[in-house]
Amino acid sequence: MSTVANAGQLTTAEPRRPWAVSRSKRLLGFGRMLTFAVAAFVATILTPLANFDGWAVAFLLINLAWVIGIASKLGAKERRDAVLRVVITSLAVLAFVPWLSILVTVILKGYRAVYPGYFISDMRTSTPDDELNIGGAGHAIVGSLIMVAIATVVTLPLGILTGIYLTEVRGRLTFLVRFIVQSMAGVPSVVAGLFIFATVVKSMGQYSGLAGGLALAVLMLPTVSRTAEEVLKLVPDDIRSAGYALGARQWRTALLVVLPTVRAGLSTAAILGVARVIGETAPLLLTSLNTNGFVWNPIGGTVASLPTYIFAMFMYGTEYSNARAWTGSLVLLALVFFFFIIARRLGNKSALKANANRRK
Amino acid sequence: MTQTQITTNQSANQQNGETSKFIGLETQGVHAWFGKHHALSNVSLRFPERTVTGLIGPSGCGKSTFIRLLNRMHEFIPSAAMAGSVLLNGSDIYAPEEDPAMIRLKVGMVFQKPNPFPAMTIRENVLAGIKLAHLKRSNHDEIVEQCLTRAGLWKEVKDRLQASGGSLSGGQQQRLCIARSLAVEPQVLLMDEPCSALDPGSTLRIEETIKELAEKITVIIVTHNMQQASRVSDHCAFFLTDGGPGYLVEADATRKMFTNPTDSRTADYVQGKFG
Amino acid sequence: MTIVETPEPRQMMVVYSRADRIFRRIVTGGALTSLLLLGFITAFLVMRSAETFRQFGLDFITGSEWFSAGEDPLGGAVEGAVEEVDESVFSIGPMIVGSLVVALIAMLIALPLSIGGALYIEFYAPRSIYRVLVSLLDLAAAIPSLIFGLWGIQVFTAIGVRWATLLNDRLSFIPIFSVEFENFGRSPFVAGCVLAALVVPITTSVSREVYSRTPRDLIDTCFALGGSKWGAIRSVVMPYGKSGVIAGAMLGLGRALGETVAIYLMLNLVFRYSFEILDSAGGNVASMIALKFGEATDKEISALIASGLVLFIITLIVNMIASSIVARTTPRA
Amino acid sequence: MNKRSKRFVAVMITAASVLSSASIAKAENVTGGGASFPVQFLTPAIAEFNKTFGHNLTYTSTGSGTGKKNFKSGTFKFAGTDSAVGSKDLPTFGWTYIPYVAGAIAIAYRLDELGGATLSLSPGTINGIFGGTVERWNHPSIANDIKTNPTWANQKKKSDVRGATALWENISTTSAKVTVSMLPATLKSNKGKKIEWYNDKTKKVLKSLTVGSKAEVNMTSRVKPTDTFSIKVGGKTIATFKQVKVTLPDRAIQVVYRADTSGTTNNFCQYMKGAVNSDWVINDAFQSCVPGGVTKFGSRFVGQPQNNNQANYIADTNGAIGYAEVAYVTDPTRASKGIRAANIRNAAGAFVAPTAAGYNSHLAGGAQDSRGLISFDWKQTTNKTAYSLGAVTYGLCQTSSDAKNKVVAQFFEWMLKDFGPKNAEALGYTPILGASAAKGVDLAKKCGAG
Repeated sequence: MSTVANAGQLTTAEPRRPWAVSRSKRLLGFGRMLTFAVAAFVATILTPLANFDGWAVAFLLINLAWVIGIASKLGAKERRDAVLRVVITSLAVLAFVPWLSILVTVILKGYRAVYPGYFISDMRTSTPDDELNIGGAGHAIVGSLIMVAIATVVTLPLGILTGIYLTEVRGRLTFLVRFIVQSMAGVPSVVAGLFIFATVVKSMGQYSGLAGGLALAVLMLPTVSRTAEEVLKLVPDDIRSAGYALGARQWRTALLVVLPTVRAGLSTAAILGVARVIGETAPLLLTSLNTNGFVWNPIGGTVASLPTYIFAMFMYGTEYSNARAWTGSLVLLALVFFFFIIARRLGNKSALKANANRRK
Repeated sequence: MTQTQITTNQSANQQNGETSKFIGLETQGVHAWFGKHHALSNVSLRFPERTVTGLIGPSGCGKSTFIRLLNRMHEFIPSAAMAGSVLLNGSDIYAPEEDPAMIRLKVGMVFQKPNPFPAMTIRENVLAGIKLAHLKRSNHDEIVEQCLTRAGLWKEVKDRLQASGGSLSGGQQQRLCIARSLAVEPQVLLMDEPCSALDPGSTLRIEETIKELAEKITVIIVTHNMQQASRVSDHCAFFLTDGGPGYLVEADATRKMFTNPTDSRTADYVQGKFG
Repeated sequence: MTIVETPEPRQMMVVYSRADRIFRRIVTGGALTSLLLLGFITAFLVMRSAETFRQFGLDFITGSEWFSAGEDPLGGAVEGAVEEVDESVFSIGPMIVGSLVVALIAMLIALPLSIGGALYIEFYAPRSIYRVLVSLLDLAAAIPSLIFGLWGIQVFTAIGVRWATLLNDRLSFIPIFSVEFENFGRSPFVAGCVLAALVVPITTSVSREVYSRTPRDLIDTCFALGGSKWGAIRSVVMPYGKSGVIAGAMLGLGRALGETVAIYLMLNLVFRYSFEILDSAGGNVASMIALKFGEATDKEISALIASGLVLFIITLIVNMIASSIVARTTPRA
Repeated sequence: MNKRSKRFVAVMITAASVLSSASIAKAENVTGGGASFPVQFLTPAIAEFNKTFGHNLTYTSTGSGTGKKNFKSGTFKFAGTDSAVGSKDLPTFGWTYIPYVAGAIAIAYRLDELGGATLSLSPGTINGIFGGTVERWNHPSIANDIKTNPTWANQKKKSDVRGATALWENISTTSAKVTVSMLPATLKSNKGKKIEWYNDKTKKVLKSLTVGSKAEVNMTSRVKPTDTFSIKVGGKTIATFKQVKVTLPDRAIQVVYRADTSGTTNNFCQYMKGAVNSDWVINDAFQSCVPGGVTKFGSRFVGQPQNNNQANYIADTNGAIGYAEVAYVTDPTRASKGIRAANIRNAAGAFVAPTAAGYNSHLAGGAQDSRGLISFDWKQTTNKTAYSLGAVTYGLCQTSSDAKNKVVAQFFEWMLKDFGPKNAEALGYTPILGASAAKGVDLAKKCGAG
């Protein structure tokens, strides 16, 4: 048959993307957006809308108006699709704007007081109002890390044990434990602070890094337990069965097969917990307070931390102290991001990834 | 229904290691339940030593349930129950004093989907059973080579024993799982549709491996595939269900089952008239 | 065919060896620690607030006055100043209502944004930036609330006041948009906006997660039947993800109710029931605790802990609802 | 050890040696905290003290109440408080008060329509504003205060002589006092030059002085409301004063109070009760100290947590008024936004600005008991220079013999003798001087004395 013969001759086919948007169409779209942007700018001058937020609203409204306008040429289905597209895109932009604004603000306001000494010096002999190249937040960074380390050391074993309980042991209290762990995620941070203040601080007779770390642990435990459970749940039952079928006891299977499989995932759990609590302020104001100098001893009295440092700098209320507060925020945010990126990379490396995907 | 027996023509043979003498594996009037659901009814079977027994039958007839009863994997399903007895070397593995971990050490299992331990290397995977069951072995290198060779994988992986078990192809992974089961020197190896997730090429390799294994140990394999059953097994047992619990229709030498079965349903099934 | 008597099933219990039993006991102990911890926290809150509840009873929750009589202030600089009759009154009605009002405002703003954001990321965003958006979203969820507070007071208030003014200009005929005094800076509305910014990443993250689990073949089926994106989203994605979105919203609500620092910086606390959301008068339990703690007398501390207990119970209820929704609707694998 | 880990170890060793050299042997870590009122004085004081003596003192502003409780429990080695220790917080060990610094509390406001002119308020008007009965800026009582104390405003934007400033005070409707103050460097470079009070209309020099070693000099003269006056140093004008006609706008008054409980509020309420209207209640919470409470005023009264937010809010809001420690009001950033501190009429009938001198004059009229506590006398009917609104803040220290307590003793003594007199005023506070200071030093010496 001739058609078959022709098909056979097509040995060098050009790859084509018939569904791709053409260059001219893209340019047209870009030009349209530019026009709308200018129109929105004009609108901010002529109407009560003002500033960037006003401009954004005007821009979105114009977009919407245009879509509804051209939509009259389309069928009902296309019209709905087009309007939905603009509405959803607008909502998404609005959802992302505050957080981008925060990022920009923290960087713009925070870079002022950054200098190498900021990370290694303390405020023992300098005031928040000194020139920005004097003093630093080294003590606060160290304090935060110490307290977070304490929280991790306390939480990680408990969280992992809880995770193992919920997935491997599955005792009679499984439902209750899961429920309580989820409920604990809702303990307001100030309440956790009050609790540790009344128990640990009162009984030790002093504020301390340990107390701060324990307050953070209360807040971190639910995150770690839940993530640990989620991660352990991802381990296919085959793997456990294989362990048992080799004549292994449950504890050896859990410790030697299941846990190593999710090592990366558990590290992620811990890091997510750390990222969650490293910025907590309210509980630390009640448990570890603040100090001007480096404190390495977690039971030796008040300890500075980044959040309390930021808070104190902000409350000091001068131009320079405010700049220091923002720089502290920048460092804090950088730390959170750092932990997050580590968690991400570990998560990606996770041996379970393949299994998890296969399941989908 | 008459009780079917497969009689062994070989005497119990000596096994290596500290495990007790292998006399044989047989079930007597075994039933299985999942909660209220009666899944398997009254199966009595004796497995000849150093042979391959294929368990065949349509889906849902209780083959997998049955095979999991043989090394006490059945009990991991909550609400599971059973009746009857499974005799390993003459003693009931469900007797209260029996330690399931010890049973499983003697009766190994290979699963439907290859499941090497993802966090371990190929070498560690092979040695996993020894580590997990806390066995004392000093000749690790030897065991690795021997088991991988028996599983037909040694040539392919000998240069990358430190690679992750997950880096192998599906067929290789399944052979790795077989090697892993062999390392603890089981007397019986259960295989629950070991090739159903594999391509035809890999399936062929595994089947060769199974045949070689049967020279030393007893293999029981569940399979959906008639050709596979006829290719690898020495004996066959045919299971069926009429909507109620699964039961054993007949068991005999494979050749007889495929050429001249006693029961007409067996004939229909092996000829592909239903299933 | 001989009928075989079916024997009685032999119930099977997984028998554990001694080592396994020890292992299970250790693990159970670890898990029970969380239970105990929560128990301790609750017991502590109940014990320390008993004095307050004994004295004020239900009035503590419904009343709207907070007066702490100080302990002989410096005015009388005489040795051994005279103890006066303690006239302290503690009650937090407006703070509870205020917490709910601000949290509701936050959720009303956050919910559409979250759903929009989640749908955009899952179904509209170019694949090339999908991963970036997901990472950004997760990062946003981890920004400490202190930074939201700083941003709120130094950046957002100006914008929020403009919006509030606009709303008040156009909509003051609706009671909740009317104000007694044209002063919008520390109103529940502005604070609610900042709280919304704080909650959006959390709820978006949860919603996106649920949407991403919508079975792909269902969506494809929808397209294959000639459905539009709108149709696919409306008839497959939204119903499938509804419970997840609700659960995410509840989680966000719990977070919004318990938020301390951001509200501490953003809201004017007034002990009066007020529903005029543009008026600079609102309430919030958590930030009230922080505001009053510094100079609190012993009796006042008991009252503050009682407030903590009330807040705890409220967030607990919200979280319970959230987790029961999640438990009921998690797609089974 | 690979190259990278070697470098890491090297960095750690360097860091460790830097840290250990910073903490000199015998350096004591001493933790204290409490009142937030003196923070802007204490923070630089502690930094300077740590620098000079090599110790590591820390003060955290937690509020006086928490400070006292923590002092009692021993959690804080020393504490700061703006109020006396209540019976429930009395420590069981030996301890003492130390008055170490005071500060005037300014009635701070921003009203752009005044064009930078300073408002003068009588106690009655203040009572009206903070008690909620005076609701708008053009209220007759405010207008009346201005009439009795005409507003003279400095017309010159910037002084021609760097570091020299002039302040105008009305003594009566026909006479005024001008205070010229100069920074040390300015004083040095202008030594021997003439300071002149020049009437621009009549072209006459009213008063003349020579720059000597005094940083602050006063001149008093009779003035006519219609004239314009220049203050010159060496012929260069540093300020031009003119009586301005103030038209009070019909603008709502926004009262800004401290939302958190605080000693500043407590002292403000003491002033209101003692000097203005006995209906006021002394309390740490403003809501509780206004007669009848502020709830009924809704959002017309706005609370702000902490001094700085309160001051920021006033600085950002035209028509706002509040009270705050002077340091937060005179801060250049806020001042440039238009926040001003009002003059307050004292018991002797004079309108006085919130300066260290004014508050010290008020304190001098009070009494000090054996514990060191200074009581206020609100009825100093002859003391024309007194500015009555402010707070004295006290240190609390343990008397038991202990190295840390001795450091605390050293710290307070040093502040009273050295740091306070030199720096308090520049930091916006009022140093404790004279007999009170001597008493303070005596008390400080008790710390750690055993």
